[in-house]
Order: sequence, then C-alpha cells, then structure tokens
Amino acid sequence: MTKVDLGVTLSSLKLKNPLITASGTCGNGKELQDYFDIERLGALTVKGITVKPSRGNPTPRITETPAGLLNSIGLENPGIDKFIEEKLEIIDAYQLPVIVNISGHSLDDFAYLAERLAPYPQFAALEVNVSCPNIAGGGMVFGTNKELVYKVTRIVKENYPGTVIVKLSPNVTDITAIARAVEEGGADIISMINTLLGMAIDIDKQAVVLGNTFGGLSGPAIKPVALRMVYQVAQVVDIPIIGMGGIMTARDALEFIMAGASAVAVGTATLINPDAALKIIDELEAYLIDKGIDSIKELIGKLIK
Amino acid sequence: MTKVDLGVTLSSLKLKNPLITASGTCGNGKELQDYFDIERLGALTVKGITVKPSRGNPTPRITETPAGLLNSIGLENPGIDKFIEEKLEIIDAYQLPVIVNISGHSLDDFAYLAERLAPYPQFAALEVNVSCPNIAGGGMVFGTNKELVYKVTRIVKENYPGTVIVKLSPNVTDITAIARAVEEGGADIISMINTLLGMAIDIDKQAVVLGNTFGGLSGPAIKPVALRMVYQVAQVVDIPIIGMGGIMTARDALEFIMAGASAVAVGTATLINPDAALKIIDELEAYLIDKGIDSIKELIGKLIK
Amino acid sequence: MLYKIVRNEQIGPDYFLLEVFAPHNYNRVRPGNFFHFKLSSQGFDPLLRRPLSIHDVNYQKKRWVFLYRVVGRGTSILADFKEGTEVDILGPLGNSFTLTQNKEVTLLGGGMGIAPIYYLLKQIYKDCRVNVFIGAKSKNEFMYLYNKISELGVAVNYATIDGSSGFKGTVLDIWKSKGSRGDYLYSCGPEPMLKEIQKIATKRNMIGEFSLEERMGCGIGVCLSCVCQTKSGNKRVCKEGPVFSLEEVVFND
Amino acid sequence: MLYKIVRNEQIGPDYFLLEVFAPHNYNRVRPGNFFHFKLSSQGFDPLLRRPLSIHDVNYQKKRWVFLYRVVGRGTSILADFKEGTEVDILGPLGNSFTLTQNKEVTLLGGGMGIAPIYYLLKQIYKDCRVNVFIGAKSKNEFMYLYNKISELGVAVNYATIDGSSGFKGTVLDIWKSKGSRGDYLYSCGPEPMLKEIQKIATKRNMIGEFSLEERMGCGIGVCLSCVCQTKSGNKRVCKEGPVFSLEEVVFND
Ligand SMILES: Cc1cc2nc3c(=O)[nH]c(=O)nc-3n(C[C@H](O)[C@H](O)[C@H](O)COP(=O)(O)OP(=O)(O)OC[C@H]3O[C@@H](n4cnc5c(N)ncnc54)[C@H](O)[C@@H]3O)c2cc1C
Ligand SMILES: Cc1cc2nc3c(=O)[nH]c(=O)nc-3n(C[C@H](O)[C@H](O)[C@H](O)COP(=O)(O)OP(=O)(O)OC[C@H]3O[C@@H](n4cnc5c(N)ncnc54)[C@H](O)[C@@H]3O)c2cc1C
Ligand SMILES: Cc1cc2nc3c(=O)[nH]c(=O)nc-3n(C[C@H](O)[C@H](O)[C@H](O)COP(=O)(O)O)c2cc1C
Ligand SMILES: Cc1cc2nc3c(=O)[nH]c(=O)nc-3n(C[C@H](O)[C@H](O)[C@H](O)COP(=O)(O)O)c2cc1C
Ligand code: FES
Ligand code: FES
Repeated sequence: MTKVDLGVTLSSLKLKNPLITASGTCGNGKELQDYFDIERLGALTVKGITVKPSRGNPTPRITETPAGLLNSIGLENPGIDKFIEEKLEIIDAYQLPVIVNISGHSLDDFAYLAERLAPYPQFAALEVNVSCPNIAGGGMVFGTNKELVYKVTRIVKENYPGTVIVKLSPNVTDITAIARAVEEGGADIISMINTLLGMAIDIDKQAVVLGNTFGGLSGPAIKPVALRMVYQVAQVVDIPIIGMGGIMTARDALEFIMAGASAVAVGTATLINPDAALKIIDELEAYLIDKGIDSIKELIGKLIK
Repeated sequence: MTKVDLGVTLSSLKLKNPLITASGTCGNGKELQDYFDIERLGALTVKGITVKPSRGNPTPRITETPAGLLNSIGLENPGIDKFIEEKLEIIDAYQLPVIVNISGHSLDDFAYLAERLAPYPQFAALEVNVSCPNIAGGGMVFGTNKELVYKVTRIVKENYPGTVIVKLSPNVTDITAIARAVEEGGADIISMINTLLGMAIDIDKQAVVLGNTFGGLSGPAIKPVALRMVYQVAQVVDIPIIGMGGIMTARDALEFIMAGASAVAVGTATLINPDAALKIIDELEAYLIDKGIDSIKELIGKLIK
Repeated sequence: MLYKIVRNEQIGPDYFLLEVFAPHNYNRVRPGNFFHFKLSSQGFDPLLRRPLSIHDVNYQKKRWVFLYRVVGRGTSILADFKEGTEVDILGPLGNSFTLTQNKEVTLLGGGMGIAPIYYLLKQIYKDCRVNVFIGAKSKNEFMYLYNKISELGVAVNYATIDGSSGFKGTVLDIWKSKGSRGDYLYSCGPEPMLKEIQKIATKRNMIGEFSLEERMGCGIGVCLSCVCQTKSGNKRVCKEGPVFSLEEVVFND
Repeated sequence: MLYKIVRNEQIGPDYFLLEVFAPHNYNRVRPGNFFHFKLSSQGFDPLLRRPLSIHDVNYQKKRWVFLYRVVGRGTSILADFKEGTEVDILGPLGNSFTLTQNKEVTLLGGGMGIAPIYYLLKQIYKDCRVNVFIGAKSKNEFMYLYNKISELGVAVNYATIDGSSGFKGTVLDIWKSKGSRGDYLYSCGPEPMLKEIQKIATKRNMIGEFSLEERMGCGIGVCLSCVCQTKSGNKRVCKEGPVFSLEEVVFND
C-alpha cells in the first residue's frame, strides 16, 4: 500500500494526523479507549477545567435539534486542583498529545489556571475557552469582545510557557476582528468554533427544554457557519487554525482543511459514534491514496490565496 | 366545530392568522396561487426590492446543508420603478396584506425606497432588510451596527407614513442591542431572523460551491438560534415581533409564539412544500381546538415574564 | 454495530416488541444494561441515539429482546423498521442490577419501567421469593408482560390508573395496600414514583436499587449530559448507572 | 403528493428506472416537464427536493416513468426506495418542448440528457423524420435506451467515450461526423455540449430547443435559485424553462 503522510504541524504542536477530539465530548479519553485505540488520534482535548469545582447546570442538559444538538452542561468539572491530583496520572500514561481546555470567569481565573498548569510539560497545549460569561465584566462573554480576548490571551501566554490555543466563540459580529486580537495577544494557535447560542421550547409543557434555558448548538447544523468563519479567519491571521463545528465525515474535515484549517476537531460526531474520529482518519488516508496526494499538508488552505 | 381565533394584531397590522410567507421565498404570490388559495395566509412578503434593478449573483445560488440550505440569490429584482410599474397590479388584486421588503446600500437608498413606496396604501407594511452590505460605510452590514440600524429605521419612518418593520440580521454579537436601536428608531414591528452567513466547499472540485462564495443559511438547522434571539429580544422591546428561521411545522411556529413572536414567517418550508404555510395554519387551528384555547393571542409570549 | 431485526411487532397500544439477532454478543448482557439505537440511516436528522433497556434475552435464538413504547420521533421511526433490515446499536451500556441472595425481593415497575424488570426477574426468581408489582394506565398496556411473567410461575400484582383491570391506582398504591413489604427493592419508573419509594424505604430501613432515566447524548460517559445527583456528587446515568442504590440517589424537591 | 412506486430497478451501471402509479394525472405531463422528488421521509436531511425529467408515460398502466442516474445522496436514497412504498412528488413542473411539424428533426442527448429525449421522441417520431444521437461514457450506459428507441423503429446513432460500442467519442463528435444536420434540434446534456451545439446551429441557421439543468430550491418559481441567462435577461429554469429556444440562451464564457 502507498504510504501517505497525514502529519501536520501547528506551531510547536506536531500531530501524526489532523484529527483531534473536541473538549467536552471525549471525557479524558478513558471511556473512548473501550471503542478504539485512542493513541491513533492526532490529539485529545479534555473537558473544560475551571478554578473551582463545578456541578454544572441542572438537567435536562441536552436536546436534539434538526441535524444538531443543544447542550448546557455548564462546565461540570472537578476544578483545577482535583484535575491535577487525579487526572494527571491518566493523561501521563498516554503517548498521544493531550490538550487541556480551561475556562474562567475573570482575568485572574485565566492567569491562575495558566500558572497552575505551567509545571506540567506532559500537556501538549492549553486551549483557552473564551465563551464563558465574564461575571466581573458585567456578564459579557470574553470571546465576544476583542479587547477582553486580547487580554485573556496575553495573560495566559505570560503565565504558561507552552503552546497556547485560543478557542473562539462564533456568537460575534466580526470573527476576524476577534481572531486578530487573539493573534496580537500572542496565541500560538486558534481553534474554532465553539457552539452557537440557541434554545428550544417544549410547547406541551409550555416551558424551556433545557434546565439552563439556553444551550450551545453543535453538530452538522452549524457546519456552514463554522466553515465560513474558518475561511474568513484563515485570510487574516498567520497562526494555524484548528477547525471544528459539525464535522462528521472525512469530506467535512477536508472542507475545513481546504478552508484553511491545519487540523480539525470532532465533537458531536463522537457522541453518535464513539470511533467517529478514527473513521475519519482512515477515510482521510484512503482519500489521499485515491487522489494520489502524498501529504495532507498540500490541501491545507487550498482555497486561500 | 368549535371556532377558535387565529387573528393577531401587530401595531396597526391586523392579520387573520399569524402565518406570513417570508421575503424571497414566495415570489409575488402568483406561483403559490397554483397550489393553494393564498388569500388564506395572514400576509405575504414580496422579494427584496432595491433602487436599481439587479441580476443577482452567479449560479449556483443554492446548496443544501444538513437540515438547512445556503442561498446566495443576491437580491435579484426588477428595481423599484419596474416593481411599481408591473407588480403593483398583481398585488392590488389580492385581498391579503402584502408586505414589501426593501434593501439598500446606503441611507439614501432606504430613504428613496421609502419615499417611492409612500403613495401606495395598498401595501400593508414596509419590511426593511438591513442585512445587505453597506458599501458606502465600508462594507459593513447595516444590520450589525446599532447606530446604522437606528439611522436606517429613522430615515424610513420619516419617509414612509405606513407601518414599518425592520428585519434583523442574526450575525451579531448582541441582538438585543440592535433590537433596542430599531425600537428607538421608531420601528413599528421587528421581524427576525434573516439568514446566518455560511459557506460550503466542493472538495472534489477544490472550490467553493456557491457562485458568490458565501450564502445565507436558513431552514430547520437555524431554528434553535432564531428562537433564542426572538426570546431574548422579546424581553427587551415593547414592539411586536414577527419570528422566523426554520419554521416547518405548527409546533415550530408555536415555539416562536411562546417565545414572544406575535406572528411568524416561513421561508425555506415553502420551497420544500408550496403549501407549507397553509398546513401550519390548519395545524395551529387544530392545536387550539384540541387544547381548548380560544385565541392564539393567549399563547403569545407565554414564556416571557 | 449493525444487527438484524428479526421481529418488530406491535403488542399493545403504542407498545412494540423488538428482537434483534446478536449471534456473537447475545449473552454479554446483564439485567439493567441498556443499548443505544441510531435511527437515522441516511442523514443527520434525528441526530442522537435513543436508549432502550434490555427486556429479555432469547438464548436459543441468540436474540436481544426490547420492549418499547412509541412516544416521539425516534421511537416512531424505530416502529417503522421492517423485519430483515438492520439497525445500528451500541451496547450493552451502563451498569446492571445486583443479583441479590436476599429472601424477599420486591420488583416495582411503573410505566415504561416495566421493560427492564422482566430480564431481572428471570435471573432471580428461582433463588428468591419475589413479589412483582407493575402498573400502567390501562389493562392492555401490560397484558403481554403479565402473561410472560405468569408463565414463569410468578404471581403479578398489577394496578391500572383507569381501573380497567386489577387494582385501581398506581403501582405504588397497590404495593402500599399490600403492606409495602420487601427485604430488597428493585424499581424502575417515573421520578415521582421512585422518590416516594425512597421515602418509604428509608423509613422502614429497606434497601434496594433504582434504574434511572435521563436524557442522553453519548450513552458512553463522555459528554456529561445525563447526570443525576447522588450523596457522593453527580453521577452519569449512562456510566455509573442506570442502576443506583436506592439510598444514594438525591431527588430534586 | 404521494405516489406509489411500482418499479425501481437498476438497468445499467448506476442507472435506474423508476415507475410510479399516477392514476389521475398520468396523462397531464408533456415532454420536457420535470418532477420534484422529496427524499427524506422522517427528518429534514436531505432537505431539498431533487428534479427528474419525465422519461416516458405508460398510458395503459397509468404510470410515469423516470430514468435516473445515482450521482449523490439524493439519488442514492431514491435508489433505495422499495416497490410498494410511496414517494412525495411535486409536478409536472416547468414548460415543455415544442412539438414541431418540421421535416428533419435531430435529437441530441448527452449523459443524463438522454432521459427526457425518449418521451419527446415518442411524440414526434411518427410525424417527422428523426435523427437520434445519444452519447455516454460506455456502452452499457445506454443499452436500455438504445433498445427502447429501436423498438420504435427509429435508428439510433450512438457514441461512447471509451469506444466500447458505436462511434468512439462524444455525441457531438458523431453528430459532426454525420454532417451536423437537422432543421430543428432538440438537445439535453452538459453545458459545454449545448454551447457547442449553439455555435454550430448559429453558423448554419438551424433552430431548436435546449433543456437546461440548474440547481433548484423550490422548482416552482418562487426562490430565483435556478436562473439562466438569456438574451432577454435572467429566466428561471424551473418556470420559464427547463426548455429554452436554442438561440435565446446565453452561456458563460
Ligand atoms: C437507560 C434508559 C433505558 C430506557 N429503556 C427504555 C425501554 O426499555 N423501553 C422504552 O420504551 N423506553 C425506555 N427508555 C426511554 C426511551 O429512551 C425514550 O422513550 C426515547 O428515547 C424517546 O425517544 P423519542 O424520540 O421517541 O421521543 P422524543 O420525546 O421525541 O425524544 C426527544 C429526545 O428526548 C429523549 N427522551 C425522551 N424521553 C426520554 C426518557 N424517558 N429518557 C431518556 N431520554 C428521553 C430522547 O432520547 C430524545 O433525545 C429508557 C431511557 C433510558 C435513559
Ligand atoms: C430540470 C432537470 C431535470 C433533470 N432530469 C434528470 C433525469 O431525468 N435523470 C437524471 O438522472 N437526472 C436528472 N437531472 C439531474 C438530477 O436532478 C441530479 O442528478 C440530482 O439532483 C442529483 O442529486 P443528488 O442528491 O444525488 O446529488 P448531489 O450532488 O448530492 O446533490 C446535491 C445538490 O445539487 C443538486 N444537483 C446535483 N446535480 C444536479 C444537476 N445536474 N442538476 C440540477 N441540480 C443538481 C441536487 O439537486 C442537490 O440539491 C435533472 C436536473 C434538472 C434541473
Ligand atoms: C456536550 C458538549 C460539551 C462541550 N464542552 C465543552 C467544553 O467544556 N469546553 C469547550 O471549549 N467546548 C466544549 N464544547 C464545544 C465543542 O468542543 C465544540 O467546539 C463544538 O461542539 C463544535 O463542534 P462539533 O459540532 O463537532 O460538536 C462542548 C460541546 C458539547 C456538544
Ligand atoms: C432563497 C431565499 C431568498 C431570500 N430572499 C430574501 C430577501 O430578498 N429579503 C429578505 O429580507 N430575506 C430574504 N430571505 C430570508 C428569508 O426571508 C428568511 O428570513 C430566512 O430564510 C429564514 O427563514 P426560513 O428558515 O424559514 O427560511 C431569503 C431566503 C431564502 C431561502
Ligand atoms: S450520555 Fe453522555 S455522559 Fe451520559
Ligand atoms: S428553483 Fe426556485 S425559482 Fe427555480
């Protein structure tokens, strides 16, 4: 069989293939291990960590929408201390690059989380989730304001010596302005997109469906929006992009790669089929062989001039 | 059979039922007439009119996405003069309320269109589409900037004596700020949402699918986002809302109504089934009868405190 | 994985019996486990899988048996699956009931909670003294199950809301009328029912297990959609559950 | 409207013949008309309908006949429809070919453009001298159609790209090799083919009609997705078309 190269490099992050499992949809990898050898992944991103432990939102936390799903997990997590105490060991045992996703309610939160994670070179990168509401700043979401997102990026970079990924919220008027601010703030990589804010109503109960009223929309429904944003951002920044939002098949992944993403992440797809990412890796390989393309790198940003 | 009241009133607009066909998806009504008696509709909105005639964007202008569709028609229309010359007659013959949808590239455009349409009381209302790029203002879209949207609203109100609806773009960080600006500008009604900006790539051709690269995403895929925005806006404005975005069934329509919409519009649904709006009217009636509710008005904004 | 459907038959109002051929895995399932069914074969709508408990295993024919009620879109689509076609199922998932050696065991199933009860019963009725209580809206909703349990030689106490057969009331009413007894309780059903059982059990120092239902994303423990509250914090219904010990579950007020 | 499928059979590589029972409307269709097929029965994915031209009408059995090629998701789903099930079809839609009284008529069908040609041919072959030219990639792609046309007693000129049968080349190559004749041309096929036909026809003062294809939203004229350029401005392929007079169509360079 022909050997094709699926390897990609994003800043200092070297991945054997461009498939990453997205934060919040792959636990810490342990559960997926029952379904396939997770070492085959390009990388894995753990569920978002906050300073304090959080029990998350009330149930129902999930509801299906046409070709999409709304979730309002609400960042349930053990908090940074317990994460380091208990999860580090699990992650240490993996060979594959593990990305830690962090969320904060204030600049101090982000600084603290970055500092706490700084001593652990076993993490491949820090992914900064800026879609969380900024309580201190008056309820605005960090990721929707370019000054705030710049500050968050800087403070994390100042406190963390490794690779920093900033994950963009799509709920903004101009995604390119946010992306530029992130680049100026010193981020090494941009990942995008997080979920679109949505909601659902149960007309029989005359009540909102989700315990938290609003939820984040993910899955195939949002793919056109995610792809457009990746394409727009790829034209204005020089740092690499991890693309995501509704990727279910290798064809979807290739759309993002051609639009400018150097790697892709799958979230919702894993919830439907635990080995979705693995299948995409295999399909990507088959695609390259079929088309006589030696390396996936040749396709990155194909549509960007 | 029990008689239930489907009638709704939005400012000075009185509709015998809350179902409106959305702009750009029902022509001028003539074609739909072959499928059902359009007089049964609450109202009909004609395709967007601009000052000058426009041939629209190159084809392909449409592509399917999971539970959604992307269109880039590009406001093909005969221009205001020909519209008044040729279409007025058709519309005059209808008993049903007809809403005229207008689009401009500058404040002057909007003022001119409003002025030109002012002498025709046969139109039930003017719907101002602010999702069009504002060339003069540097490519920004009117509908994504609260100062601009305020100005557009004011200028239309100053030049048009009848009912003015402003149709919001969902591609914004804070839809409530835009809605408030529209209310302050003097709009009588808000309609929402227009399409989400998206794109698609043909990986075999390694090219964008749509002739215009970007397109507007509509259909069931966007319903959760549209519903969330209607719910948010309903809490901050006092003027009535026409809700739309992915409504395919009476259950969808009821979600929007309970979220605060006084009327609803269907767009994409009509493309799949020409009589989609009619079926929803019938189903709404059946629903009210079944639940023993006398008037649809009782359900408007049920979830808004 | 794809499994061939060998039976998908309506056996009551809105109730269906589904049998799939699982030649390699049929005996890998335990009472209380559930399976996650993918229902869209061509597109992404409906997107999520749907959970169903194991209702029985046919060891001779190497089949898993499910009992389900059509309540919404997913289960309607499932009801349309024809015999001979294949369905994508993930599982068995979740934990299982503890097979007790206790002497007097009480099984309480309300609504669709009757589905998992049968396979559990089959595994314990020979070793224990079992009391079975099932409840439904109307008689024809559980006639199928009533007959099947009776075939085991086990007596069934049943209640119907409409009084069309048996005791008029809920499964709790009839259990109470018989003295709310049992050394060990197994129970599945709507939350209010479980809550009341917990109250009674606590008062009387009875122990036992609940099988809980919660909306699921993945069914495999990665998304945290399906949590329930317990005395030791949030637990995932799909992973640490669906079976929890009666005393550890914390219900909302 | 729902129509019962009475035949859905593979008749060549990727080619299927679909027959639906239309007891009330079967004779309301004209050559060149198309129908819009809804393919998702349970959800909203795939969302849009798919257009197929009328290929034939079976008057005895009151059936519409379609010839289609599986090219993507929609047509794959259609190929899975079982006989006896129903399919939601809108139509007939669009305009139709002008049935000329001209003496020498040429029909040119390339690729899937062969589908609408047959029903047109059936309506005119008795009144005119017809020359039929069809082309495909390989022989077995049109054997079905070749046989059917031959049964009418009409000679078929055919070309295959791979030379597996008939003339080696495109339908245009064989037409040219025979002198590019015809008083009136009817043609369906890929745009580059139509463009070249237009060039030749203009040079030789031939007239005729094209059936065009464009991506459609509604198929009924309300969305303006499907426009083509003509000498008198944009026209909707689904409404003013799909048939346009040869000379009015303006192709992009
Ligand atoms: C562990 C477990 C085991 C179950 N076993 C059985 C069984 O053996 N037989 C049976 O008839 N039913 C069982 N249920 C309930 C069954 O999963 C739901 O009735 C089914 O998911 C409804 O899907 P729908 O699309 O028809 O309904 P819809 O109401 O349209 O579903 C909408 C969404 O809500 C979810 N949902 C709706 N009701 C429930 C529910 N009660 N629990 C969890 N999610 C729900 C659906 O999965 C779907 O995501 C079980 C549920 C769980 C959690
Ligand atoms: C008026 C008309 C008549 C037609 N008649 C026939 C016929 O008789 N037999 C036949 O085999 N084919 C015919 N076609 C082409 C047929 O519609 C497409 O092959 C089909 O829509 C492909 O759908 P898909 O989902 O399988 O492919 P995909 O490529 O997955 O489709 C994606 C989207 O593109 C559209 N699309 C793809 N190809 C075409 C095309 N050539 N023309 C228009 N839209 C397209 C689809 O409708 C769909 O919306 C006709 C097209 C038109 C416009
Ligand atoms: C259940 C669920 C939980 C998620 N949790 C997180 C999280 O903790 N941190 C984060 O940055 N993104 C989170 N996300 C967003 C995903 O990582 C991803 O950005 C998004 O779902 C879009 O990708 P998809 O369409 O492939 O799912 C979550 C998504 C889902 C569905
Ligand atoms: C083909 C098409 C054309 C449209 N043209 C217009 C237009 O001219 N003016 C306008 O304000 N909105 C236009 N829209 C937006 C719709 O009116 C509507 O706001 C949007 O499609 C969301 O509703 P839906 O999901 O029910 O389609 C168009 C939408 C479609 C699909
Ligand atoms: S459903 Fe995903 S963790 Fe339980
Ligand atoms: S497809 Fe809508 S106008 Fe032709």
